[in-house]
Amino acid sequence: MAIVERNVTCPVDTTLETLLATPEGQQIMSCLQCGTCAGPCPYGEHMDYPPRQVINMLRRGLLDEVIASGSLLRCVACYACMAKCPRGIRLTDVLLPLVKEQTLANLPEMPGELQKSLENMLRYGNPMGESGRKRAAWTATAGVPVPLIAQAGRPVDVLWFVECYASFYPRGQAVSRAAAKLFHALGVDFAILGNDEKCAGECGRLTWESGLFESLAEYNVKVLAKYRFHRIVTGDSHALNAFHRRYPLAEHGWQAEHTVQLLARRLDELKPRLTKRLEAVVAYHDNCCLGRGLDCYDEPRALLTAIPGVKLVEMTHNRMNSLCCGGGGGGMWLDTYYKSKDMERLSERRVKEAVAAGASVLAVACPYELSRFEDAVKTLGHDKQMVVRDVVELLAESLEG
Amino acid sequence: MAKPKVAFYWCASCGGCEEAVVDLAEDILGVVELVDIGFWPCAMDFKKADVEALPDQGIVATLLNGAIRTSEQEEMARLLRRKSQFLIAYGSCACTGGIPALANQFTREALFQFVFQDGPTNVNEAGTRPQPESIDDGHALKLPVIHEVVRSLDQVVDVDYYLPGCPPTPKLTKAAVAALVAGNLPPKGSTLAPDVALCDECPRKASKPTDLGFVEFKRPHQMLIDPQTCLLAQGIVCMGPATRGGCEALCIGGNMPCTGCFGATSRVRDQGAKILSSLAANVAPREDREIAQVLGGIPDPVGTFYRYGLAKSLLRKRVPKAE
Amino acid sequence: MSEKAWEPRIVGFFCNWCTYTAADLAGVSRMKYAPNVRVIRLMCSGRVDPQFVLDAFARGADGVLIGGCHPGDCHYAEGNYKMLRRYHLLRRMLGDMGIEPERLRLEWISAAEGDKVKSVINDMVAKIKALGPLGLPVRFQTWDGELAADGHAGREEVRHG
Amino acid sequence: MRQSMSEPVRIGFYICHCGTNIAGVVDVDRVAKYVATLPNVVVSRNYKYMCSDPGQELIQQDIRENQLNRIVVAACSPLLHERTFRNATAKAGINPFCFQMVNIREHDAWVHTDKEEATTKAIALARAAIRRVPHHKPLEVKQVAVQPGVLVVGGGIAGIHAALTLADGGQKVYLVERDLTIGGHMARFDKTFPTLDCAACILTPKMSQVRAHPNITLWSYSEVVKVDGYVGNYRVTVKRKPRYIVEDLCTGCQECVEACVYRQPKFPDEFNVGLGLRKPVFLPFPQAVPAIVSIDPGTCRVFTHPNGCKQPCVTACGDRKAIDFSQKEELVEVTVGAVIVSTGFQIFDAKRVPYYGYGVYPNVYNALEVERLVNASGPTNGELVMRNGKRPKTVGIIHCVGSRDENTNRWCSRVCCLYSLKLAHLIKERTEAEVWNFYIDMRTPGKLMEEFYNRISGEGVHLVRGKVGDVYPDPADPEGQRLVLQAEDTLLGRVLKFPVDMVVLSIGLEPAADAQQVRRTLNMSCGSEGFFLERHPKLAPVSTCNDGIYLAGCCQGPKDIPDTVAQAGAAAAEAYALVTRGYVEQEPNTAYVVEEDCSGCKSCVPLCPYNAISFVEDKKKAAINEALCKGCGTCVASCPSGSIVQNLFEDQEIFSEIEGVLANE
Repeated sequence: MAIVERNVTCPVDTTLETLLATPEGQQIMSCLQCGTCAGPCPYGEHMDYPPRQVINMLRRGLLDEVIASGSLLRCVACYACMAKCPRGIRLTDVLLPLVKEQTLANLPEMPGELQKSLENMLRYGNPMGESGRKRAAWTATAGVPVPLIAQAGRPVDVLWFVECYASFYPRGQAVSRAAAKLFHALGVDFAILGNDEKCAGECGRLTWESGLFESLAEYNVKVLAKYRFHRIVTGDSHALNAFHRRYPLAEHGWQAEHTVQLLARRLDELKPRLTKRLEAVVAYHDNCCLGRGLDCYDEPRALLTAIPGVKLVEMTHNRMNSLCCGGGGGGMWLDTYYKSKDMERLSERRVKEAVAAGASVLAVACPYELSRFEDAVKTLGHDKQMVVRDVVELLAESLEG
Repeated sequence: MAKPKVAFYWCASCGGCEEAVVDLAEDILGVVELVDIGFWPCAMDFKKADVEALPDQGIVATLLNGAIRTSEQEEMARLLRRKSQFLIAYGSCACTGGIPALANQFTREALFQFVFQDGPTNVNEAGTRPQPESIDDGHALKLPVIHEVVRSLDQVVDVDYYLPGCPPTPKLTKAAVAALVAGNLPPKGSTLAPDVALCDECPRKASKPTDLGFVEFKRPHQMLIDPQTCLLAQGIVCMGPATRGGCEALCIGGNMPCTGCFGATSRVRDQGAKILSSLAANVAPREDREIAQVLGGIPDPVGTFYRYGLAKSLLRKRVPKAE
Repeated sequence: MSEKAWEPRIVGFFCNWCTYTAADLAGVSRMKYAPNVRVIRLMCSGRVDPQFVLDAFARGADGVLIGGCHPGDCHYAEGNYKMLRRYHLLRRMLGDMGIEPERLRLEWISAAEGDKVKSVINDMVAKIKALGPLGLPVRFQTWDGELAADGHAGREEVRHG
Repeated sequence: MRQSMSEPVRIGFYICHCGTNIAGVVDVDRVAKYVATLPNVVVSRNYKYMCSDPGQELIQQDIRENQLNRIVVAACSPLLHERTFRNATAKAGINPFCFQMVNIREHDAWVHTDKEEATTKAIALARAAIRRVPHHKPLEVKQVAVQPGVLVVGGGIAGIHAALTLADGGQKVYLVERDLTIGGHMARFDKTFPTLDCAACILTPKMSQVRAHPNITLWSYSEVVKVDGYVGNYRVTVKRKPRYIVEDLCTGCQECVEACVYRQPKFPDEFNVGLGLRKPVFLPFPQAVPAIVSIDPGTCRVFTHPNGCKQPCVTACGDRKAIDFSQKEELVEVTVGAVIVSTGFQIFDAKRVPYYGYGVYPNVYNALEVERLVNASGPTNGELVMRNGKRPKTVGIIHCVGSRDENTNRWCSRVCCLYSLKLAHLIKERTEAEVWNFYIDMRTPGKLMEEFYNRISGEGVHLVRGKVGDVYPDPADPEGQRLVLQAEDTLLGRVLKFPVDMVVLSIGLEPAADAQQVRRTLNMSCGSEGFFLERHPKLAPVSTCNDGIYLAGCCQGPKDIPDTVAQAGAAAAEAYALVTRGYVEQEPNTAYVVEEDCSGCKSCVPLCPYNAISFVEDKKKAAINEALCKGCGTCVASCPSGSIVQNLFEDQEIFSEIEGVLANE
């Protein structure tokens, strides 16, 4: 059960009015109203209009009611509905973001945090509002050289798209340093865009602000097209998801993959060098974009079990049935809003499952989750018994020397 | 009463057919006794004007060999057609295009480019090409125009009978002349050779297995050929099954495969397609890769299957690349 | 003929048991596809004589589509394999004769695959459109323009293969 | 030209409107007018329904009045009505093979929308036929004898019913069953909807009749490995797998079972879908047919243990000497006139829907397991207890598991809604539990089925319209046994959580694992979902594209027991009609070698899959045995000197068609 079709084919200027005329829209007409989408929706019980009803309201021309209800602000773009849909309806890819965009446009006042991050992304190319000129600053403390592609002056194998959280946010930077260390250990020929890089815009396109996404994507494609490389690699699952679904990869002959996919392909070389025992019970959290979005479940697990001393356990919801951390679809900047509606934080729900599974480490492969889960671990008072680590960090830690 | 007139003429051919007539040896005297040779430029001094002077149908039969690839050959073919009661396509080139028709795999321009310029023995810095009309030292010179397409005789004029072979055997030639003289001819358009494929008279027929299943094709220079066994059984492409008999299996007798000069039987429209169908169907493997590997042993299907018949094949000539 | 834009003409040779039946199924299912293929029914793809393919091209086909049962599923055990082998050599030969090999297509379409009839035909029509007309009859006519027009009366009797 | 008919060709052309099916898209009048201008055409007409009696009479009248000797009808597919029109022409006195059909419905009107293009295509196809028919020659239909005897493959309720029907009619029947006993899935069911009568009570008497019937040879634990020949003459090879028991000597006393070194049953019991245990030597279930034991080499110590076994079973069997550890696989051959395929289905593997927790949470069951759990002869003697030994107080039944879903199987399995209601009733009856049925659409068509639905819903079963989206352990249950079903009640528009003790997954039916193998062995076709394809869904629902092979039961598609039995009866009737008629008519599309043309090159000989071509040594030519030729034409296409001719598909006929479809007129 996988979302096989990744590339979104309906035109970028598709609106709710024109949607039903697209191939994705025709699938919507075939919805059998079974409600399978609502069952796994993490905030389904808080929606006046769960996904099934959104579809039917669209078919009856009653979407204004859905938009006015604000239901779709609760969608965290986790693909849970889409992965299980028996008709293959592209809910998360197409329908829900369009409704959400209209919902936001019709709000009397946008939630503050979201408003701010939107402005930041527009002005600075990252949601935190950091200066674009500091994007590559982390490389100074990387411990290994991190070449800039503009300075390499030659084609490279891997263009590493570092993305915002892994560039600016301290925990993210730690993951970046770990990744750089692993790339060096494996002799990966890589380079980064450095300060020329801007946010890939995933949350925009796939969740709520298509105009912003278009401009960011256009910018990044233009920058990328200046250089020659074999593949784009990123540790940010959201960026990767945007690449696969809406960036013109095929047109440029680009491939894109996640850091864990690259490392897993070279596990034979990596494994003998993972010598330091970690003695940890690890639960891996399948993030939505990499798991349900791109059907990558085995690679991170293969990497984790290659680390000596690691015992892998599974949480109740795993693989395609995984639970979202709550950060997708703009959820990253809606925590205050959710709290005001008395909704449980999804990251806390997830951390409870990890604790119940007996994990001492909650392993992740998406930069949003480090902050969200670490926060939840503290709030729930589990910080004595469990830590949150990126898969890449654990691998780097186990690396010899 | 005057003896009936016959004519011999050659167009695009190697001269082998003329030799075949001479090969009738003393039998040719018998022929001469029965007929007058009215035109035979290869052997006797006749001029075109001599033919033009004859009344229409003044020649009983013309045996014309060679394919038609120039305006001159076309003109002569038309003239002889007009002057002859029976026009006989003599030899593979006249019947089906023959070796000259292999030129139909190329454009005329490509051939000129090679023959007059790119060929390794050429020195032609000025890039001179034959001109149909030119002035040299005040004299106007004319050369025949070379056609884009090489044709069999019947693609230019109406033909009464076909006598195939590269060259036709003396036996068939004699039989044809005898039938002509006796007025004992088959229906118009007939080929004056058996309508059964060569295997029928092949001395190696008995050695052919009933379970061919090709696993490899070889070319004659790649192996020592057993002189007793069916060539197909040895993996050598032999056109015998798709070619008219009547040649007495001369090539097989020389331990070489049939290359198809007698052309297809009357029931077949395209000799190459038919032998292709038979050989390919009998290839042993079932998987794409292995099938391609076995059939790779036939590197030049056009040259192999249409060695004498490209002009008369269904496709006639290679389609040039779009400009 | 109307003045409409050029449309490819494709001759289909469909085996009775699988591909012809699949085309019937496409019809019963009211699938819509390009009208460029003219189907000739044969009992088995093994009956497809390469002469038919060449004759179709020579008479003006821009493409030839052969449909048979899937390997292993032939109603006559292995007629489709015979065709597969011919197809290999025939495509190569067509290439040597300047005819794009894509103009000849062999597809395995089972009796249940009405949708495959549709997709294969649509795809082939699109591909042939991209290649443009083959137009052998017109070429033959153009080539024969180099012959002297005079003299020979029985011109239509002249045989071209 | 060989055998050309001397009289001048006079063609009658008829184009059918098929109501608006054809005429709505194709300009039939224009086609008819165009065809009238073609050479040899004497009559060209269009008519509303050519296949109707007046339509056929129209042709016959024209034949008589206009001395027509060739008929072309442009209408539907020849696979549908060629025979109709051949008969019609024959009745008017001309040879039925001087007829040609043009398919302008399935291949034209139904698949195109542009009238101009569809009409142009119809004209081209009609022209091809008009050019083709002058080459048609009168041919004779051949009759081939049909052997007596029918093979029935698969001994579920479909195969049992078909076999008994035929045997009662006096036909010899060979019934082949892949398992140790006949009975199939039905033998495992408890009650059957909608009447709630006991499955065993209605099935086991029929199983006994099979055992006792003098006309039935039952080969259980056997498989059909090869089928050669053709309609009326199928040579079948059956593999009899070793069960290490001599069938004729075993009395079914089960003393060996008693004596086995394994004192207690230890191994998962296949008949009880792994919910019960058996010994290495066992009887599948008490009413098994044949009622003999079997030894499982996978668990018997004689096979698994390096030191072997003391074999107390052999001692217990004593003079009966029914145990034979050296038994080998055996091949038997039989010739039959017809074959009925009733190989059944397999249940959908619920693990393929990972979020329902089947195989993860012990309290999640599939429906077949529950059938065994509520069955009085099941592993719990009909007591509905879960793996943890407890009786459920709340049960959730999820419909459509693996069905109607692009991620798994697209089709509706037809029986699940009804068996889910049945199970809801049985569970309530046995445990008084609260039962929640989660459905997408409640599908209960058929006689007495809606009444059954009404009855069950009146019994207090909760029916929730909405499919469960998530199943997980209830965090509120300290023992972690209870499961939460999270689903949207779509009629409320609200996502709700339903805590239950037990989950039942109503899995759909899918093609049996060996369906593809069976299909190849018998040269049948499959639909895209893998069920065997009937020749026509309405007009030939139990026939296949391979003459003399018929379908019954769920191998053709999911269906309930009444429909299965009805279909089995129909298949038996078809087979019976064929075998008792004693002959079949063969399409005269065979090939022949023209002896004077053949060079004896032998290229064709190995190409024939039926060994119909031989090289005749004294003539040094090839010859085709017409009785063996099936008319594929492969040899014709491959004859390098054009010396083989296929009736109905002569080279000249096909060249004419090519000419016709491509002509620019």
